[in-house]
Amino acid sequence: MKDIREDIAWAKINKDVLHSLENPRKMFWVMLFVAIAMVGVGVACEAYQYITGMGVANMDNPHVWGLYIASFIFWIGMSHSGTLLSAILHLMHADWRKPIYRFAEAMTTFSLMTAGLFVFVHLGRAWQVYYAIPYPNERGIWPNFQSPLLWDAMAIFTYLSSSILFLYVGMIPDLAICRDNMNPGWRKKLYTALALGWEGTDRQWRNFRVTYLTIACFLIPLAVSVHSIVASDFAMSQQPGWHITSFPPYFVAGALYSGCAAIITLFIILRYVFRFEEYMTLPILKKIVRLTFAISMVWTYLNMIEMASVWYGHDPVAKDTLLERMYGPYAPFWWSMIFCGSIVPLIMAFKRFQTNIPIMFVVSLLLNLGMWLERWMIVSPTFAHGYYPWTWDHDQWPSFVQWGIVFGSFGWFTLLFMGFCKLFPSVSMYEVKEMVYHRSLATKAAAGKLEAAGKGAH
Amino acid sequence: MMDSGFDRREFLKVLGWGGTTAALGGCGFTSMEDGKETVVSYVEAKDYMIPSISVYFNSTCTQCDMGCSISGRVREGRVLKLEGNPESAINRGKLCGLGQAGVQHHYNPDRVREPLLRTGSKSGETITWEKAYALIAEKLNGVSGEEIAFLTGGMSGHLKALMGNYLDSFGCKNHFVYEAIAPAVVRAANKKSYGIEMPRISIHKAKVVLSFGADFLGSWVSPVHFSQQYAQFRKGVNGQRGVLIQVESKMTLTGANADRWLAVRPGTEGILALGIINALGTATGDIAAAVKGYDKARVSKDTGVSAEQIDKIAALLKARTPSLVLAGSAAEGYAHGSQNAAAINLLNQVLGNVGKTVEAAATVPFPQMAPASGNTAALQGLNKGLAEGKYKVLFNYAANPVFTAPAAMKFKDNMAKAGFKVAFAHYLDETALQADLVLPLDSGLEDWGTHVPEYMAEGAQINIQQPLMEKIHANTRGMGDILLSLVKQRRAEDYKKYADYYAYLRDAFLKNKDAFGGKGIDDDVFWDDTLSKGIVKLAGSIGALSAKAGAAGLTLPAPAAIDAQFPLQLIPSVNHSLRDGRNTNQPWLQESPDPLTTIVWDSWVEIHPKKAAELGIAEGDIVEIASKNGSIKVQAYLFPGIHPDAISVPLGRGHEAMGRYAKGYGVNPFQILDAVFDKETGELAMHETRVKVSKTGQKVIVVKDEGPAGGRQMGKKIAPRMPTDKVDFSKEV
Amino acid sequence: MSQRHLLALFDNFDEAAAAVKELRTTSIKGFDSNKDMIMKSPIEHPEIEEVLGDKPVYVQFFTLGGALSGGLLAFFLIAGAQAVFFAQSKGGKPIVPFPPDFVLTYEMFILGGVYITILGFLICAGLPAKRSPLYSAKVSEDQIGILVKSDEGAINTLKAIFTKHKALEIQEEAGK
Amino acid sequence: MSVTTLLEGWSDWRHEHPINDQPHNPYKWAMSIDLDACTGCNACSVACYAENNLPVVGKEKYAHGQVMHWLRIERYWDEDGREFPDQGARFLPMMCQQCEAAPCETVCPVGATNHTPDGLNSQIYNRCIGSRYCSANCPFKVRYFNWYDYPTTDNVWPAEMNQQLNPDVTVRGKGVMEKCTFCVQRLREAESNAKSQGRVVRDGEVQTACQQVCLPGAISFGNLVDPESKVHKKWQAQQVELAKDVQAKDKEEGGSKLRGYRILEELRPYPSVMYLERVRESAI
Repeated sequence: MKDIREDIAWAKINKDVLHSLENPRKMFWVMLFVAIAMVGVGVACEAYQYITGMGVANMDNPHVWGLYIASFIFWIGMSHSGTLLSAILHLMHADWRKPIYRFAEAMTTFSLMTAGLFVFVHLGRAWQVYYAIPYPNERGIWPNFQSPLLWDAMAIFTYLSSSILFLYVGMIPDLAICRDNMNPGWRKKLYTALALGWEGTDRQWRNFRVTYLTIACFLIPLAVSVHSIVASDFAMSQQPGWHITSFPPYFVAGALYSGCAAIITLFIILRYVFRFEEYMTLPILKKIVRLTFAISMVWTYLNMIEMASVWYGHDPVAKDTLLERMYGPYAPFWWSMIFCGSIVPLIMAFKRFQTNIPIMFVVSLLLNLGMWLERWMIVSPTFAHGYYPWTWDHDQWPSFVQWGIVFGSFGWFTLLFMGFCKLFPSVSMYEVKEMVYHRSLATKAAAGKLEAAGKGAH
Repeated sequence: MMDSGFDRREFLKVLGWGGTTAALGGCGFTSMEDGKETVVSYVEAKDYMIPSISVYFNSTCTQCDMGCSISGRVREGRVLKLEGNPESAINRGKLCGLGQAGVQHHYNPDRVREPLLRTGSKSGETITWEKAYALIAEKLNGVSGEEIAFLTGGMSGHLKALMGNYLDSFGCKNHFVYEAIAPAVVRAANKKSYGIEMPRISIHKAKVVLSFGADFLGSWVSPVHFSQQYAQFRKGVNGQRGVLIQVESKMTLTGANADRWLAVRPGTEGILALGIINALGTATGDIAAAVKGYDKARVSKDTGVSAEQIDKIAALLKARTPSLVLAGSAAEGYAHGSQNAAAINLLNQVLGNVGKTVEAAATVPFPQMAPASGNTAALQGLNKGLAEGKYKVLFNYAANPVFTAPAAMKFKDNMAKAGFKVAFAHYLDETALQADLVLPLDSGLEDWGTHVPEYMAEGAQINIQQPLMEKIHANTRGMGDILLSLVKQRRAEDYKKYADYYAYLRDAFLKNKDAFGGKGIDDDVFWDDTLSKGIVKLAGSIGALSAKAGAAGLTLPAPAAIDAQFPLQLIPSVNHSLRDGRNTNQPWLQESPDPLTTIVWDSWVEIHPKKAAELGIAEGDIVEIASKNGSIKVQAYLFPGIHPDAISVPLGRGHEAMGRYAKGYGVNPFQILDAVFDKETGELAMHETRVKVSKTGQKVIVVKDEGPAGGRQMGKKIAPRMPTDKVDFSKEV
Repeated sequence: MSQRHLLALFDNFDEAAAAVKELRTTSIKGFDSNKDMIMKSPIEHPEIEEVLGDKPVYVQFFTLGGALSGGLLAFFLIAGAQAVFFAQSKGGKPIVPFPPDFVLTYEMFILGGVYITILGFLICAGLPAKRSPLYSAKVSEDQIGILVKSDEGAINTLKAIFTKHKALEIQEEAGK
Repeated sequence: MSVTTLLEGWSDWRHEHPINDQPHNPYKWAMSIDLDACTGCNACSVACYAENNLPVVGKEKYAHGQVMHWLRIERYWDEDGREFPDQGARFLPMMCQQCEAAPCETVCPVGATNHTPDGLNSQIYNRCIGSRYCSANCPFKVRYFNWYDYPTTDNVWPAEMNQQLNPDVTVRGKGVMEKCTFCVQRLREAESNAKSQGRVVRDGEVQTACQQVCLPGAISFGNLVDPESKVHKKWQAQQVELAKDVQAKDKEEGGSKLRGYRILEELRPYPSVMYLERVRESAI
């Protein structure tokens, strides 16, 4: 199991990564078509719902939220891993993040973009959504800043724009590389424009370093705040099963969890598709898997904390709701959430599986399934079993419209991500170079070779 | 006594369509029928018509026969909402849900709009009124009075008088007044016990009300009036809150509000009554003799009511006087219904309530206007005649026997034997569909009329019915106008001075101006005033009340043994808003949940959970209910408020016609009733049908308002309850 | 007296560093090592940049300003909106409630910080930049380039230094 | 300018309602429902349909729980497992409780539901974007969402039926939340009439539709700050205070002998509807 070579020629790095930007294979187009078809399904369902009314989603009067909100949280959560890898690990100088953080950040951006869609899908009058935007308007009415939903909007806007900027800034040196190596064409023009005339001068690098670090510092609290605000949509409400103080950390943990799982999935896919074995090496996979395992245990713990706090909270209603999840109509989903979220990750504890690609692939998918279920189990049971017994509903089952739109959202994400991978280097070239460079320096020093041998001649 | 804090100033706006308004009819004043937005051209608007200001017209509710006075809110010439008229002693400004839905009868999209000749094509061809009248004249030509039959629902007032005159013009005696669910047996029993059919009862004066299946809060006699008495009864006189004990086999709305609800074995109400007389031990003479046999042991064995419960009741009745004992539909619905009712009335008499809480009612001094109250014996009579093919021409008005008559009576087939069938109808209901000629009627809010309520609350009153707005459909006619035209066919001379029914009414009123307290008032003033009041209050004459009917000939059969083949008693329950199904096509009523089961838009069968467990039936199972005379398939609802040996299916649903809101919703239990009749009165014994229940294997989700918690509060203080000894009413306002 | 550019490419980073050091130490007429020398590299070399002498970075001041103004703007915008326009009275809460406003203030604090930092970066790093007269794609691959500008006279001295330090290639701006 | 206005009115902007708040003046509309009088006859519910243009959704949508009745009659049974409910059922008319501190208000992202000066919990249909958060946070679940565009749905208001619609009340389109308004159209009319005559609304001058039809007169409605009003007297007699989450009388030994209570009071929504407990005879 070999890690990334220190003596790898930098030219090769450029060549390999740029290779991933070249004209795609047929499989790409097939995938792309599938993705577009999925989006089509979603769009069709949304159109139907938009015209006919939310009723076709088969929500009912006590039970006013459904899969849209659940998926919204899911996608928001997914976005957190990018920040984790690029920001947190960057501050920790964990150099193994370097080959993989780029696509993680892309994932962050795109899952945020997907989550954003669900806001519109969920609204009863999506065409009036601008009422929720705080701008001086002729109506003289401002949105209600007390509503956690508005905090959401604000937080997500901040997060989305910041992570786009972060992604872009981090990509500038690589864009310059693309510019330098592209034969003339629209792509070259594009990269030239985006590279902003970067030439890697000392001045540029100096400011670049500081900026990158600063934004990383901002992103960490931001990411945490984003998901704790999403959590407060529920924790700030009065409903049993939602009004729980442990929700914000619980949500954040869940977010990182699903994010890491998604990274593993994409890691494996990219590694295979772009033949990035050189860079996305097994030791790196092992590290993420271990990280994911750790987080999964944190999540499990918080899950238990929630139950414990409810249990000792002496609120019969909250208790009732909790039991309803375990034994009520939602029981099958709740238990499969526990299975996927807390049992499956145990596999990751075993060395021999940590680098077993097929198994990790399946596991990562299961984890994400579990995380999606978790979000659903947070939203729905409370409605089905709230404070007021008279209105408990018996048969709220999401209609094909809800399922269709959720399905479509995955297509949408895939679409964006595939586009990105073909347009921008999904592995950060300059940072891989830094990585191997510093490693080589380290080994040299260790070997005590004092004569400045430079780096492997070629 | 009620808080009718309704703003008086509103009532300055209350108007009657004055003499001038009579002209409105023809002059194309309304453009409603060609669907234009402007109902009234404001160029020539009447002075009371101010845009955006509501005016109120007083009239009478025609949703049922209780005769509540309504006051319709009219804006821009459209009636929007019906309120109660505070001046009426009957409803005192209140109006039940059924009454509220009157506007949906008026605006109903499925009303008949043109005269239809239905011979030949099933859909029927549209004809003109002239043609229709000519046709009737032709068919009546050379037909003797005996060969004509007129079937109507309950009738009163001038319409009844005019009707009488019309029938007299043939020397026809065959006026059958039919009501599918009427307290006919109780009327007869009352006649015997008290000397009058419908005495005034004063729930609010009683300290204890013992009701044997009289659903006086839901559907019995005059619920709107009784509900208000009930409210006062609960407040009680000097803080002594009234106690309600309800004895019945299936919990009615009244039972649901009782302090003690006793599930009695079906048909043994009378036995319990005698048992209580026995337990009181105050009876003397033949009464004492009659009840001697009814000791607690036997009574509680027969009725299933525990001995100590009987004692408690007796004790309470002794301790708190006056009390009031009521005999209702649950008691009368058996072959021995009359005896049940008699026994129950006897209890009243023993308790000395007669004259205290049961009083003589005032009656209108015009016998020809007095209500002809319907019953089922009448239908039986008509049916026999039809079966024998006695009638060449059959008129039908305000009755739907094809829907409400038990299939066992074969009414539909017998009706076909009549040569020519005319139906005066608002909708194409089951009966109208069998008619050869269907004549479209004005809605209750478009028509003129007078009504004399059967139950007189205080003093005597005649209710005026006047149009609340212009006709919606140009080609509908008022029943009065139709009758008038028909009478003219016979006696043109006597009636030619009446241009229309309005003229007839006005004239009739002015003739008796003095009697109506209009002595020396100018005609127009008096008339307009009468119309704007909507009620004419009369001195009326108080009938004599007798309280010495003994126990003579009072024999009660022992409870029927369980029939092995048909083990269960079918109780067709009367829903307070759907009743016999004439209002089922009003969506508000379809969607307003049944108070006890909260089920909407469908029928159901109520089964006691214990019984259901025996039969392996769960909520939502489609079960087949089979009697000797047919079967129905309906969803099951587990209902604790019913005797385990009985099941109950609500009446009113299961229409096969009558428009989009009624057709195809639920089942019609009338169809499977056994044709068993009360021995004395010949009334259909509604509760005498025995059935068996079997699962069909299908299952549905019951459409109801109640959630899966099924009326449990899960330990929350949502609808708590206190025993009287824990409450201090004196502190209350 | 006209000036010209030279670009020397090194694949040995230590040599490059040495070259830079020499250029800075030896004083050549018509060449100011502080102004006239730019180093271009495929990755950032803190250690080599040291020898270029300390060049301060000002981005963080933008960050500070951005964050503060963002936060203040947020609070006054929101509180103002709540108080000045149609007051939305919420039972149980004041018209201007602190906790929610603080949440939003916090978000805007970050938003302002990030945006202005980026702005600062572009300004400080002089991006978008005009392309310099001499450039080689190599510097974005695996070689360090040193771009110098000097008078005609100094050109040869500089060349000598570069070649001494094993410059792979020396590009020369076409003479005028 | 915003800053100055902000600072000038600071104390106004900072007081909390209903606690440490000047009471509503001159109006605070409130209700009192006597459950001992209520017979569960549903007349109120139908009257509400008639007055407020509520759509009849039909069997299928009702089955999906998409019914729109603003005022529903709930029927509860005793839970002690007796064979028969031999003390009858318990009926409870449940409509929007017009909470003083309504959980629905704070969460609406666009401020479509607010607390009015006369103590109502108002719903602005035009402002609503249908996030449905208010319903999610309503403990009583008395908010109803327009899942479909009922005015254009078949057989909701077909020709002729639509002529019954009350011109004083908006017909709601799809995607907005709605709920009981205490018949605000009647209140506003009465308030402005009174104002034009330079007085306040007299007790009994204005009635809600449900109160008007209630056969046993179980519903009383009026101005809570008017000491002469029936509602005020009832609340006072029952010792139920609007701005308390625990009533003093409930702390009394063995409980007070009073029937007044408010549902889910402990959640601190401060409901404006007081119920009087149902009573059953202990002698029988």
